[in-house]
Amino acid sequence: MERLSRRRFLKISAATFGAATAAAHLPDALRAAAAQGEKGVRTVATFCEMCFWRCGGIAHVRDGKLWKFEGNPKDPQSRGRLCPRGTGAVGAYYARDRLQKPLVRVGARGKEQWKAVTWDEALGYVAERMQKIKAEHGAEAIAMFNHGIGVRMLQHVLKSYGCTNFAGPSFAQCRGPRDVGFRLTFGEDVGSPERTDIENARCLVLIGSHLGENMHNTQVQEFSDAVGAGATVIVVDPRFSVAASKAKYWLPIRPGTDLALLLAWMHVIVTEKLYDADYVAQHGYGFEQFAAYVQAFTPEWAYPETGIEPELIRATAREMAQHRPATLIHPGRHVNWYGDDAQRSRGIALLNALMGSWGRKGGFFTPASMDVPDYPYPAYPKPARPKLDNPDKKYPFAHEALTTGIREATLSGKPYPIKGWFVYATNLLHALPNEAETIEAIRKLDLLVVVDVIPSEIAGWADVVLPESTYLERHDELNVEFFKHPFVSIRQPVIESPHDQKPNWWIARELAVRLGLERYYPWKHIEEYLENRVTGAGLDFAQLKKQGVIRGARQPVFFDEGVPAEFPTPSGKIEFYSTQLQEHGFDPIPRYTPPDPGPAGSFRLLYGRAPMHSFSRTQTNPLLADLMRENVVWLNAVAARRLGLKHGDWVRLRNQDGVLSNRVQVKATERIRPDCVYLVHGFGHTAKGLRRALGRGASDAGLITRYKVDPLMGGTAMSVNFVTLEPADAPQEA
Amino acid sequence: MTAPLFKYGLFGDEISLIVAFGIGIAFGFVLERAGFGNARVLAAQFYFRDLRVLKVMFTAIVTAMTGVYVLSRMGVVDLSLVYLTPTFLWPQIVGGLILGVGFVIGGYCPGTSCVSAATGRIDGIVYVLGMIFGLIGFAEIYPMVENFAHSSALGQITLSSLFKIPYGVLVFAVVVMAVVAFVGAEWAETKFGGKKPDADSLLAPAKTLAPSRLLAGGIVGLGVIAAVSGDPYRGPFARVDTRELALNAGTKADHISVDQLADWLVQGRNDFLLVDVREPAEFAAYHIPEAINVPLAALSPDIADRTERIVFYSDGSIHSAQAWLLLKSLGYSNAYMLFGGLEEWKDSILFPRLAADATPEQKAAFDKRAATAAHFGGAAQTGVAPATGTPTETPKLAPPPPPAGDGAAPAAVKKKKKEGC
Amino acid sequence: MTDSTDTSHAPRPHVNPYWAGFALGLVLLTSFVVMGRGLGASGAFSTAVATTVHAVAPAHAESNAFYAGYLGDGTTHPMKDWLVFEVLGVFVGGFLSGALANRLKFVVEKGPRIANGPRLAFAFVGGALMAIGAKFALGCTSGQALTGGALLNVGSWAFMMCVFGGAYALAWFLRRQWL
Amino acid sequence: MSRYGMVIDTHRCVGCMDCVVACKTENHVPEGYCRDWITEVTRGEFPTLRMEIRTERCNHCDNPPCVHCCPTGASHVHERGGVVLVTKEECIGCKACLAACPYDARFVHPEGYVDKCTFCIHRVEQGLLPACVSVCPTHCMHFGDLDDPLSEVSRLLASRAHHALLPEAGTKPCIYYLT
Amino acid sequence: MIETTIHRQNPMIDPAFHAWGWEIPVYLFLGGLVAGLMILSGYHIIRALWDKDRAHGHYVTAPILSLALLTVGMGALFLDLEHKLYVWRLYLTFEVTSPMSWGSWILLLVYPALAASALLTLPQTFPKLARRLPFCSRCAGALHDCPRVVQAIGFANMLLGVMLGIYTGILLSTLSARPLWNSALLGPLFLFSGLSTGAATIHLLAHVRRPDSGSDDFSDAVLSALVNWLRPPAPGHVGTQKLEHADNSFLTVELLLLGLFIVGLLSSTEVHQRAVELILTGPYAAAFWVLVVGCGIVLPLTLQFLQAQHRIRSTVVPALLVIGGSLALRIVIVAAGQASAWTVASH
Repeated sequence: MERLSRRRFLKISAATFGAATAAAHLPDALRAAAAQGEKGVRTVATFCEMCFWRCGGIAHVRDGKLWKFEGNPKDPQSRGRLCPRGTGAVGAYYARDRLQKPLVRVGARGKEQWKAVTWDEALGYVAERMQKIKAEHGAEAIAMFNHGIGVRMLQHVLKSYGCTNFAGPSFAQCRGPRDVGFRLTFGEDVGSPERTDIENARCLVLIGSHLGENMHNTQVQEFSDAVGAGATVIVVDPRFSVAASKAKYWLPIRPGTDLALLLAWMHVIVTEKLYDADYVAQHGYGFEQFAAYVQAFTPEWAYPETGIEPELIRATAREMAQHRPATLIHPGRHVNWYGDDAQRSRGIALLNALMGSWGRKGGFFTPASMDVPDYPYPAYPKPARPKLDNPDKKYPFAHEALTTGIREATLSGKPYPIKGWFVYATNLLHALPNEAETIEAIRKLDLLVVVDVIPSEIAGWADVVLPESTYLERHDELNVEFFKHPFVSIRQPVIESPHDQKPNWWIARELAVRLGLERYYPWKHIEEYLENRVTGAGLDFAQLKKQGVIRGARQPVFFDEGVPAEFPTPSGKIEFYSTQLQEHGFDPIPRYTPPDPGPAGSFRLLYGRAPMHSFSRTQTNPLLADLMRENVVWLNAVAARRLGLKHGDWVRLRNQDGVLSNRVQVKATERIRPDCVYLVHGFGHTAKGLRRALGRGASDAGLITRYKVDPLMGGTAMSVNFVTLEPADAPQEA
Repeated sequence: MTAPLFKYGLFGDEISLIVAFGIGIAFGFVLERAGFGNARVLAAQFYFRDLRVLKVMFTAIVTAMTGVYVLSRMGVVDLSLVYLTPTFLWPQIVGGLILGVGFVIGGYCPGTSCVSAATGRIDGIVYVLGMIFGLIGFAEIYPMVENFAHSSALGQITLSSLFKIPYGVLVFAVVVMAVVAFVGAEWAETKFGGKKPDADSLLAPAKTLAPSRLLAGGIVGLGVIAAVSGDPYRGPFARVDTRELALNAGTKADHISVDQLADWLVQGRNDFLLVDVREPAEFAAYHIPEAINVPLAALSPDIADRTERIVFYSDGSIHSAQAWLLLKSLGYSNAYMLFGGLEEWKDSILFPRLAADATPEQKAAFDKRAATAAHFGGAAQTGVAPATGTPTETPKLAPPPPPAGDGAAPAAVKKKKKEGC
Repeated sequence: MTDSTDTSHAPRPHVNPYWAGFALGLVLLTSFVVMGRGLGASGAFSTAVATTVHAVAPAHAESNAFYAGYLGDGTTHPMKDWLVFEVLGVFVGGFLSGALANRLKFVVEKGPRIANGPRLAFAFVGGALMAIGAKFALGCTSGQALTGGALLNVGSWAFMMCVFGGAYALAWFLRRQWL
Repeated sequence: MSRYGMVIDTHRCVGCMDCVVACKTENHVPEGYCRDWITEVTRGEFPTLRMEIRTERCNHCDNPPCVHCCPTGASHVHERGGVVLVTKEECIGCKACLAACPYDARFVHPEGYVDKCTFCIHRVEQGLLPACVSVCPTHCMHFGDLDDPLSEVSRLLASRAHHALLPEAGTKPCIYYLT
Repeated sequence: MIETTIHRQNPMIDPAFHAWGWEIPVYLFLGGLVAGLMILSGYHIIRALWDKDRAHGHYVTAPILSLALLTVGMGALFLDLEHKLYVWRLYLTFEVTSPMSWGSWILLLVYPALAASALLTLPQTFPKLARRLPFCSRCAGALHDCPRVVQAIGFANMLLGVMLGIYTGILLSTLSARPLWNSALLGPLFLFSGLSTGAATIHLLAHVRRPDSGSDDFSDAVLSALVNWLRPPAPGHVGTQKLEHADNSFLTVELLLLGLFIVGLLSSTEVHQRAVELILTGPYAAAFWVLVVGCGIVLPLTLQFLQAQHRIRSTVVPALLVIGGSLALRIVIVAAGQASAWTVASH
């Protein structure tokens, strides 16, 4: 009710404001004109691709020039407001460093020497090489790495061709451990967009998750709403993040000891009987064993591990319990940190289970989606050999393909050789740990095709680079998400591509034609495809095109609203004790292992995101680069003084394996623990084509030469690298 | 206050420039008074007509040398903080020769040319212009001569340490040498310059005690004292405010308890420097985590910033107290001792005990200590079983029974498309 | 209306060299005590030249190791240097002393047997040589001989001997200039 | 009289700079410049810290020193809502207003005239909110008439603790930050 | 411990405010100098009416020199403008609250006043030119025949000089965002600094002689040219002594005002204390104490005092020092003022 009254308050005041300004000064006719839009301004509704959240937006074109991109109020994800990257869409279009023409490599791999060719030549070349690989090694020898919605079209042609190895860094390098941990506990993933009901949470616990800097639009909007509504925020982070500045409790934990804290919290909640007893009794499985197990993990035990005072651990545990079930321990997103990630995520899931927040308001909702039928394609040929990323189920709980598994197979040639890579919109050299290993794998290839918008580092190693239109210039697959409100949204071109870039669907289709796979393409233009699907769902295509989004009827999303409390685990319940894990020889209840302290005198390298940048691909966007031209290395102010460094000094980072970073400025700050340093990911570009970003800031990815593999699901933990700082010369400004 | 004042932070960089201006005025004034603004006076040196240059320079050298020696022995100046230009022998020999040639050709050296230019000597002005030209030329050839300019580096070294002659003896020798040189100079002046020694000359008829003879006598006297006084480069000389010490000792403001230190270490705080003042071997055998080893004998006045929080410890209290006293007296405002030293650390932190009649609060606090002990590699010493088990081992738990009901296969996980990170 | 020959405006004699030396020694000692460093002169000119070159041709100055050494790390203005201000003081002090002793005079100091032109040419050449020598030796008569001499610095004494050596060796050839 | 102002909830703001991007696209602010910006102020020492994040811009002061010092009248107070604006055709680029503004809110546009936040008066006149306010994903910014006691901004100020920037500079700023 | 991060990189603003380079200090210096010259020459124009014998030659060049210097100063100001083609906008309006607007109108009046006094002195300064321009000579003659007009011109020069001199300081002091400038004393300070500079300049003019000729040696000729140009005037030269006295009193007042300026800021708010610390002990301290106070005021004051006492020979050095110090004062005040900010305390 509180929330409703706030809304109404806003409405009232907005109306008051309108009366004060417009009504007082403008005749009604003029106001109407203003509402209808300025003269010479054309608007197109589409959705964003600055990240995968895919917020609906409305592009404004004034006098034939792209002017601005605003949120689509009808869209449930953007709720009419975009994040800075979304708003900076215009910069993606105007960026001078875009790929302009298809390129075929002329020099050695990695030297970035190209010949510009026609699309016909480029695609002909790719098709010819693919046929050769298929003839020699089979179609499965072509693998694909991908990111973003645009991949669906390219996957279609490759699946038609007989390929089977498709992987995105989004699993093994990102949210995989979380989904596995939750799946093992609740039987279901957290999903993307997350099924977290942040806006109704009364207590929000963020463990290493830096909402606000990590700019997933709806989540940040809801986070602000929750903060505005007075929810208690508890942030566990070695760094005083933006979220920590909103928190009632900031726990500057020793990196790598989160599971000790989680166990101590659960100890307090179980021993003080603060958990939701009814919920646990009704839905829990193996709680007695769990309760007996956590007895040992007192806050006093956790204290020397985590460095967090026992009383603070107790106080925060009680605070959480006080607000349950509207206590949300956020599962996080990029959680590949220390190698115990899936088990740690399971710990988070269990803590949520104790709070009874799964399926409850202010906790986790049950997402719903619109029922949009697939396009009636002919069946794909069955691949001759199975996927090779996870041979013999080495990682038994990996439920998606592992990028690093494909990389390993490419290197070893086992179980069968991989000879071709398609890389779509992911800068693998910055995304996968240990660049050298990726480069080594690339050297084994007969064909590397990169489809991208900018000449990223991975493009520098490609045999063929295919320039894709940006999302503002193309159609794409429909966006049919599982979300609080079911909806369908459409991407459609706002403006022509400035050069010879092509949309992914066109590239895919043309490639299919050259591979003799035309029968998989009953449609000529993607609009036919989209119309087929939309009409198949009983929706009005013209309306979708006009509004950009069509919302379905709101469905129940909480247990209280009638969603059945189902848990697709082996026991059908929330598994406090996991028999699956036990069967595979893992700990049925998470076990804490102390982290490796690293070499003396070095700092653990932590990394994260900035709100205005997406990975390593927005640094060429003039609007966004203006907000953050390069990253800085966060270093505790006292540690800096000890090293004789001042705020703003230039340094290079050297990791435990001797890799030296590009120069970067020191941010000497109280906002980070003394035993770690922090970099925003995505900087330190080395690709010559990225003129705006070249040599600016340091690349954390380059320093991540070591990684620990999660034994449950094959995720690669990357916060296990240590660096020292060396003074560097300041750059000469041109 | 100990000198050099600037090095001891009496004033900052900016004020030092104003001081430089003042010293420069005095320097220029004295040079001009000495007649060094006149090239003819300077050049006369090389024809034995007028040996003012030698007299002035050597008087200045012996004055400053004995002065700084005496002040340093008195503990007013820390000579080790007075900048000593590093020696590059061959470049300096070659440079000296070139400079000497330039001196006799041009008639000035850089300092004196400034004075001569300031008093209107046109040749002095032209000389300065020539110097600027020379600098530009040198910059252009610098890449070629850079290696030579950095060759035969001996580091910051005094004649005393080079020849292994005691510093004081050397001071005395230089003083004697200077006086002999003065006498020789006066003799030369009478012979070549046709000058008659004036009343204030060392060679004048010994009617009265001329002031310059007094001066010479005084400096020779200081030289004698120096010869028997030893090395001015000695350990730091410091003063202690006893009242402040007494106050500190009274309030224990100078102590850090082992519990506090343990908390700091566990919480990963680094806003202090933990210094183990025992011998390296003892340090190697065991030390508190994060500690650095600075044996008492090696303690120097520049181990850290003077505002840095420093905690000393040794086995007991005596050595750390000595270290503390030394640093405190050197102006370290934030030096502390670990109360009870390593013994207390072992007793309370590594191997804590719980009294049999402990109150519940004490018991709760003890749990924390016991865990901390384990963290630091120790173990709680008590008959009472600690509340904590051995949680790092794999739990040996019987799996729970299969869930009640028919255990029907649950609904399949809904297939959702996932992308992105 | 030219120079007055008024006796009150006659130049005063130079002071006794021993007392001048003693005063100079005290100035040097003051510098040690207050600043922890000695006197100098040539470094100031190096800084001034480097700064000027940097203003005119920044790229050239930054690429030259010699200039770059005097330009610092860019955090403060290179002219904000101890020696620069000291030498500024030397000019002022020299002028004051000259004024008070009636020794201010636009004149070329030279021997009677040489014309102004050659004398000035010699001064120019001498200055240029002096600069090069001082840069090799890391200091001039003030910075090395005087300061280092008082601190018994090895390099300074070697330098001092060579200065006198070099000068005396060449003095005979240049006697026309001075005698 | 209406008096436009902003009330910004620092609790909600995450410093994402969406407001900056929106302003740049809406108003064609040239690359390398911004009319609004984010300031983060952290107080305390590790681990006891607090931080205020603010989105800042021209405060459209009631007592605008930039307007007082303008020699041509280019800087002026707009009739509507007391918004401080610059008429670029009248600006000579003397930069007095830059020096007069304690918030450093103004800059010289590459075309030579002084530029700054306009409260998006062109949008406000159409009944729209300023671009920054309209895009903010955290809804931390509120725009309206400070003189109208019923307006949202007035109500927020009446109900919550707040501060303005540098009120001691005497400029009477019209942007308030809720704390 | 307060950490402030401002995510803004506007040129001239960040990381520290630095909108004004060398142009403004040079303009303020030349403006002040011209103000001083106008007051002095205005005074002498009036004095000359009563006491024909006291019409000193070296004052007569001041108006023409002023015209030239002011034009150079205006040139510097013009160079500083970012929107140069719109400079005429200054004269389409008069903004009561803007010292810059006042200044531009004052300057508009200064030029005719200077031109009038230049015309008045033309026959003395450039007799040859005056002979070629009979009209000007006639006008000058006519003017000299009307003492009231001459008096008016003198008064106008003095009045406008005072206004111009004060304006150069007030221009800064009204920019309230830079606390170092928040002192009404900047106006009088710059006025007296301008007066001392003006006196020093006239002093310098008094030394200008034609080079001696007759030496056959080239270098001797060059030298004698140089030496004679800078040769000290004969002792007891009537004008220069008066100028020394005047200059000394101006310098004394300037020093007093500078002291009051500092004391005033030091006894103000913390923001102002921090601001004045910039020149007292902060990054501008060396330049302030050594160049402005030491070489620019104290040293010439001492030298001129000694000269007046006949303890040392009179030279142009004090005059040159005063001129240099006056420029240094403007440079330091403008630079340090831009570095001072209100945000120091509150952020």
